[in-house]
Amino acid sequence: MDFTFTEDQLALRANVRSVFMKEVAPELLRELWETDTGRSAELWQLVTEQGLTALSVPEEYGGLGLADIDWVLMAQEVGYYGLTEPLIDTAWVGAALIAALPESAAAFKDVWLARIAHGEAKLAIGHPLNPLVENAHVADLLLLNHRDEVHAVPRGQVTLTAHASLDASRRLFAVEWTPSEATRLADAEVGRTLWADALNRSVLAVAAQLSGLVTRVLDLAIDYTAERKQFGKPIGSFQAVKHLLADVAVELEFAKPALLRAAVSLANGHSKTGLHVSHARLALADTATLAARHTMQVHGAMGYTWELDLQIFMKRIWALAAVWGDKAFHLQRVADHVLASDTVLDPSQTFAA
Amino acid sequence: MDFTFTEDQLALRANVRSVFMKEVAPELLRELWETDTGRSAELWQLVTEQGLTALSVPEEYGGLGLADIDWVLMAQEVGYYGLTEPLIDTAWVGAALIAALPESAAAFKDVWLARIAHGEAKLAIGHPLNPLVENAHVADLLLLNHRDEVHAVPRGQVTLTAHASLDASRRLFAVEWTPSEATRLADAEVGRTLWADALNRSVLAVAAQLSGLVTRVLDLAIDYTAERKQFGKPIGSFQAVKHLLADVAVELEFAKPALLRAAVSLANGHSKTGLHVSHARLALADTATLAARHTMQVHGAMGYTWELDLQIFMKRIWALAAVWGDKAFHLQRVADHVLASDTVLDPSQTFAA
Amino acid sequence: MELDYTDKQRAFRAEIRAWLATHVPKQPLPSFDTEEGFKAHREWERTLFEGRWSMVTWPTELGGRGCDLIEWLIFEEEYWRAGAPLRVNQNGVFLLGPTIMDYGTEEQKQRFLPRIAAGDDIWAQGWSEPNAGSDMAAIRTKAIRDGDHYVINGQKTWSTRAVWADWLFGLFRTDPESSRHHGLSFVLVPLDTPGITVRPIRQLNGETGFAEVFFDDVRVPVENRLGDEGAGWSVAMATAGFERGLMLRSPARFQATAAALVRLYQANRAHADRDPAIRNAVLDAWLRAEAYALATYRTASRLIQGGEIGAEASTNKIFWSELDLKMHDAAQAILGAHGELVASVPREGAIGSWIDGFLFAQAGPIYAGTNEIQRNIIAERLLGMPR
Amino acid sequence: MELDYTDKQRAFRAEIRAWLATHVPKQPLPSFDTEEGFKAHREWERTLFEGRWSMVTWPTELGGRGCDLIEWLIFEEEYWRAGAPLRVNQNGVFLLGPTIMDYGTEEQKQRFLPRIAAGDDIWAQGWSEPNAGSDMAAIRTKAIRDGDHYVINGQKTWSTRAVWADWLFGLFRTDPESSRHHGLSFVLVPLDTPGITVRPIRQLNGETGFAEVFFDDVRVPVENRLGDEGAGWSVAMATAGFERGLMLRSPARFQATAAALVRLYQANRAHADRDPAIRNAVLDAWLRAEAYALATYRTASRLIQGGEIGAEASTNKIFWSELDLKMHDAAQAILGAHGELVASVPREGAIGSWIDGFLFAQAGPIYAGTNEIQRNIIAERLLGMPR
Repeated sequence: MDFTFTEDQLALRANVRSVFMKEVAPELLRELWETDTGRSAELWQLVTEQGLTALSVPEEYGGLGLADIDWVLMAQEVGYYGLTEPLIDTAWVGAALIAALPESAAAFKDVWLARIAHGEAKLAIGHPLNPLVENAHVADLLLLNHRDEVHAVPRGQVTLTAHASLDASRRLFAVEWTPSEATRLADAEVGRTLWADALNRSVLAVAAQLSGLVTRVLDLAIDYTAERKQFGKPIGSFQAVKHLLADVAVELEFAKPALLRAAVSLANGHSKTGLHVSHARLALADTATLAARHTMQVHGAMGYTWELDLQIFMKRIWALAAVWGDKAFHLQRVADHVLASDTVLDPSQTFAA
Repeated sequence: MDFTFTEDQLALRANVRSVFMKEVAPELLRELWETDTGRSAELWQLVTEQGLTALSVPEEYGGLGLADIDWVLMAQEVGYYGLTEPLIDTAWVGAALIAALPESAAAFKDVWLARIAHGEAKLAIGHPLNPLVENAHVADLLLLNHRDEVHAVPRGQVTLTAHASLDASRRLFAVEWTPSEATRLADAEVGRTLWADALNRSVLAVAAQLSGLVTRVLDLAIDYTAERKQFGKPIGSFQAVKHLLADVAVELEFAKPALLRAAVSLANGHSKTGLHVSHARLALADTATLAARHTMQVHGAMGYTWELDLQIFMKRIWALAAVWGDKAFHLQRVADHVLASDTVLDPSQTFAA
Repeated sequence: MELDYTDKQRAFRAEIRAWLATHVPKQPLPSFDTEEGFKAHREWERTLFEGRWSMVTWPTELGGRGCDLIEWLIFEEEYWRAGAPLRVNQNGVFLLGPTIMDYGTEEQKQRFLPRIAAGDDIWAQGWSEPNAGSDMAAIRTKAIRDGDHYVINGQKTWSTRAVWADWLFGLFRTDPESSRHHGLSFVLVPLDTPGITVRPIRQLNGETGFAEVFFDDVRVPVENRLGDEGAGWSVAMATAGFERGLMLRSPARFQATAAALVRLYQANRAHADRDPAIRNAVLDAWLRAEAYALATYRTASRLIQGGEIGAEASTNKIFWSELDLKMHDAAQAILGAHGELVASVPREGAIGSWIDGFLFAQAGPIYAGTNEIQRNIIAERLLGMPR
Repeated sequence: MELDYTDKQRAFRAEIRAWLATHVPKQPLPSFDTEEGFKAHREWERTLFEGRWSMVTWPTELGGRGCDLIEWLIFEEEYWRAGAPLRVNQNGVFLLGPTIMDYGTEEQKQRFLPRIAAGDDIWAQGWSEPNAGSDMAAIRTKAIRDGDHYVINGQKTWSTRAVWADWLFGLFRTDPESSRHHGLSFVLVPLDTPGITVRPIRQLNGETGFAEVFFDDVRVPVENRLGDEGAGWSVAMATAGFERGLMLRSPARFQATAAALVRLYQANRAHADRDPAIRNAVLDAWLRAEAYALATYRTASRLIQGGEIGAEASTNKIFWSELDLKMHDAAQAILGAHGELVASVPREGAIGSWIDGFLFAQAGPIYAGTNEIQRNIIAERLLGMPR
């Protein structure tokens, strides 16, 4: 029983953090808002060079074979810095889904896992829980759910219609396509398991990004309230301002361990993975919406401006709050466990399968 | 359109307030906790002398014939001072129920309305919404609901089993009795209307008492936080303490007008009386539970003691929070209106029938 | 206590309802934070004025109807019921106009009021400064007397409407030696005066409802001062006072949103009821909008009876701003994964402008005095707690 | 990151589970705030000690098992799962004992620890004073040196267990010229010393879990001082420190309540689901109890790895106290009109002790440092905001 990270894991995070801090600046995010694709070849090059595209590709395909827990650390940084590239869908969720494909797809795996590892392919993922597909416009390949089957479709074979999100970094598309024998990689029976796994992984990724986003808006608010003066002193010294941010810090403190447990459960195929992932997702969505509100409040009118970077991260929080399943969906997964007649509920069950 | 009280109404309230302030002291309430009946002949005498027992008895029966809106003022004072006597059930709800009985009960009305007006009778009211009957042990007469029929049963003909409430002022009883022709005053068809009215009036009375209770706990908290010093200044000067009480004041400010509208609607037989009464009840129960929590919080550990009078009024708040219908019951009445397909919802409907 | 309308009030309601039915634009106007939209809204103000509906509480000689506050509330209910355009003229009609009536000279009244009424002059606010937000008495922008002019130097910010408006009213420090709320004067400034630079402030939604206004040796005639020199604070307090605050945030707006929320819920009930708490949130929002209306009628009654203004401005501010957040949170919960899609996407037309409203609602607890400041005021003035 | 138990930990769980199954009293003991209940709980402490379960984290030579914090959490889970009695001995076992191990002389260790372990001495806390509550450094009760004794004069309050306890530990001002957290010493006082008057404080529920303790020329030998003279504040901070705070409020207690809440909901679902928000409240409470457990395991891991104690004591305090309120609010909502009925009424047996728990939960945000103070600490120490 050990809830701590290894030194290797922390070193990897420190490295990515220092690169993102330099290269994924708010000014760049704003510039990308104004571009057609909203995506940057330079940033993709950067994450490739950092080895992030190879992170969870199995070693036999040229990757590093790291697990979901390492990705949680990365996704927190993606959230904190607001990285725009389709790294998570490609190199974590997509790579894991492809790696888990049945033997019949061996040739497909060979090709695409290697491409992913080398940063030569971007993926987009379409699932009925999301009405639209993010990043479909820059994806080389779309992994699509058709009645639980797994299909892989090159972008050239789909028709896209763009839809604007309140977060200008998110590029969303309605996707029209035709399922066929040629595109199908797994039938519904196999697909159900694969998609359940991809769903949990995507939800975990959202929760991890939200965790990073909460830290980001807190950091912005702490800095602002230390500098901004009213009535002759920094507004951060007023009790009401302190308590608004302390409330966020408390919630985050108790959401993060749920995130870590969810990652470990997912990596280990724990029988309660769905419950644990939904727990993390619910806790972090609540924490993040509270964080957006409270950090905006302590910024006063400045928080409502386009100029302040706070808006970049608040909008991401609001957008992610209902991605990959809304509150109702995840709460139902919790209810299905907690209220089931055969569930054992007592204090000894926290880590029990 | 006028939301203000007449000078007569305000004068009546001022008078009752000054009497209660002197005669219904917290020390007396504590003494009564320790007595068998929990009730005081002297207090009953007092409210009779003040004319309160005659307040809404029709003039032809020797009463003052005042309306529900006057009673709201009185019930707020009952709540504020924590009056223990069965005044409301006797002289407001009970008297109104009896006054509305059909002609067939004329003789009964003659006798009992006069007794009520003269303070010679106490009533208790039994309704399926409440599992127990308050004050049954001191009531001369019990008005009981039996499948929507109205029955009047002298105390001698019922069997009582006492149950303790967390509020030692409240004396609650399971009542065993046998309905008969002799006890029935109205059949189910007539009774349904009478009981609907009695229900709304009782709910309104609860809401009005809660309004008074909120003011009481706020007053106690304001006094305490002005006197109590920590870190060299009154704790009432700390922003966190101020905001806890300001939150309560805001909620009360917007609950009170709903209370007044409900009283007017009830008095006028407005078609939306049930909606308006439930609105007042929901708003004041929420306000009161918030008030209990926040006023206790600003009292610090003192708020948790038996010694401080705060407990008297907090416990009354908690006890009243589910009397005469819980939140689910009242919210359903709101839903029945708001979500009905033929309800017109637009800003011009606030006072529309 | 009489909670019913008089026949006169009913007739008034019928009249405005009939007028609105034939005059409200069929298509919503573009946002008045754009040049085109500002023009369209100014036109609408002129249409209102022609019908004598632009400021019903103003005296008849100024083109108003001399309405009391109850009639004003009725007007607002019908206005919001009809989905009529937002009031680009509100600074002039609700804030400056009544202030001029109370503090202006006869000449000032003649000069300014008719043009406000007609929508000929649209006014911007000039209260806040970069270091005078919640702490408004920290104002530093100077208006120094030079003969029969004031020379203004400094900067205002969060100036609503200033991007396209004609005039600005605000507080300036006319006594450079003074501090806090002493030595301030209330001055009216044409925004086309040389030396003024208006820099729009983009908001969360990308539009520019506010601006920074920079003053560089801006000369304004002394007769543009409202009230006595050095007495600006009390004039401003009157402007910001409750009665006008009530008019700016009339309950009808929130009741209209609450009704729209109920409709949104009903249209999506199968989906929304998967989270059983949503029904409660919708009902609670509706009840709160109703409570806000009741409280406003109650205050209006008190004022008509000659009552004094209390801390209602502060309790109102907290209540409506939190209600607005609650309503939009509930809408987002109902919309779920569709909540992030902006209304400008044609296919999402059914979603309406909930996301715009959601973004706008975020500002509620902040502007016009943050809710923290309002809670301080309530604690100190309404509850009498120590400062 | 390895979130599974070792075989040794599993074996430990099995051992304590088996022992509890045969030893936990079949009938709940009377409240330890009564004389009879206090005696019964002291007996239970002796039973625990005989099984070497009274303080599993203590060294084996003192009758403990040298357990680490993970094993401690396992012990607590089983303890609460079994519905074993509350720990009347907790001040001694969790607070004073470890403090003596760190700060006591060899003689003090010999003298006090075995008697704590065995439940022979039950300890009361003596921190707060009437004017030193949230502001503990305002302590005024004096302990003035007189030869080889301290002479204590003053008053302590909110002294837990003091009504029936044998000893009291607390902070006293040994330097009468000092102020704030200087000049204080940590002194151990037998409660039967002449000059001590203990006055029980009745709580909301009518019971007396606290007391005021009055000191009138109470003479205590100097060797009863723990740590150096004048260094009492840092000794007390260690006592109040996180690791022991964690032990006082182990997650298992809240998980047990959450599980009971789920059962209460399931047993009353037809009734409870009339308010659709109740299901969400129950699930949220359950998730939060789970989160509290996870956070505690995480902190325990950090500490075992040599990590430093952070602001967890404050975040924990806020989280568990608000969770406890939420859980009891949800229970009251489920119970509806039956919620006010006290558990002592036999017919209401099915309701259990929810109303008792509800009353007790009210104290959570207040004692051991109000949540307002905790939020200040979090803002200043965890977030680095200005004081």
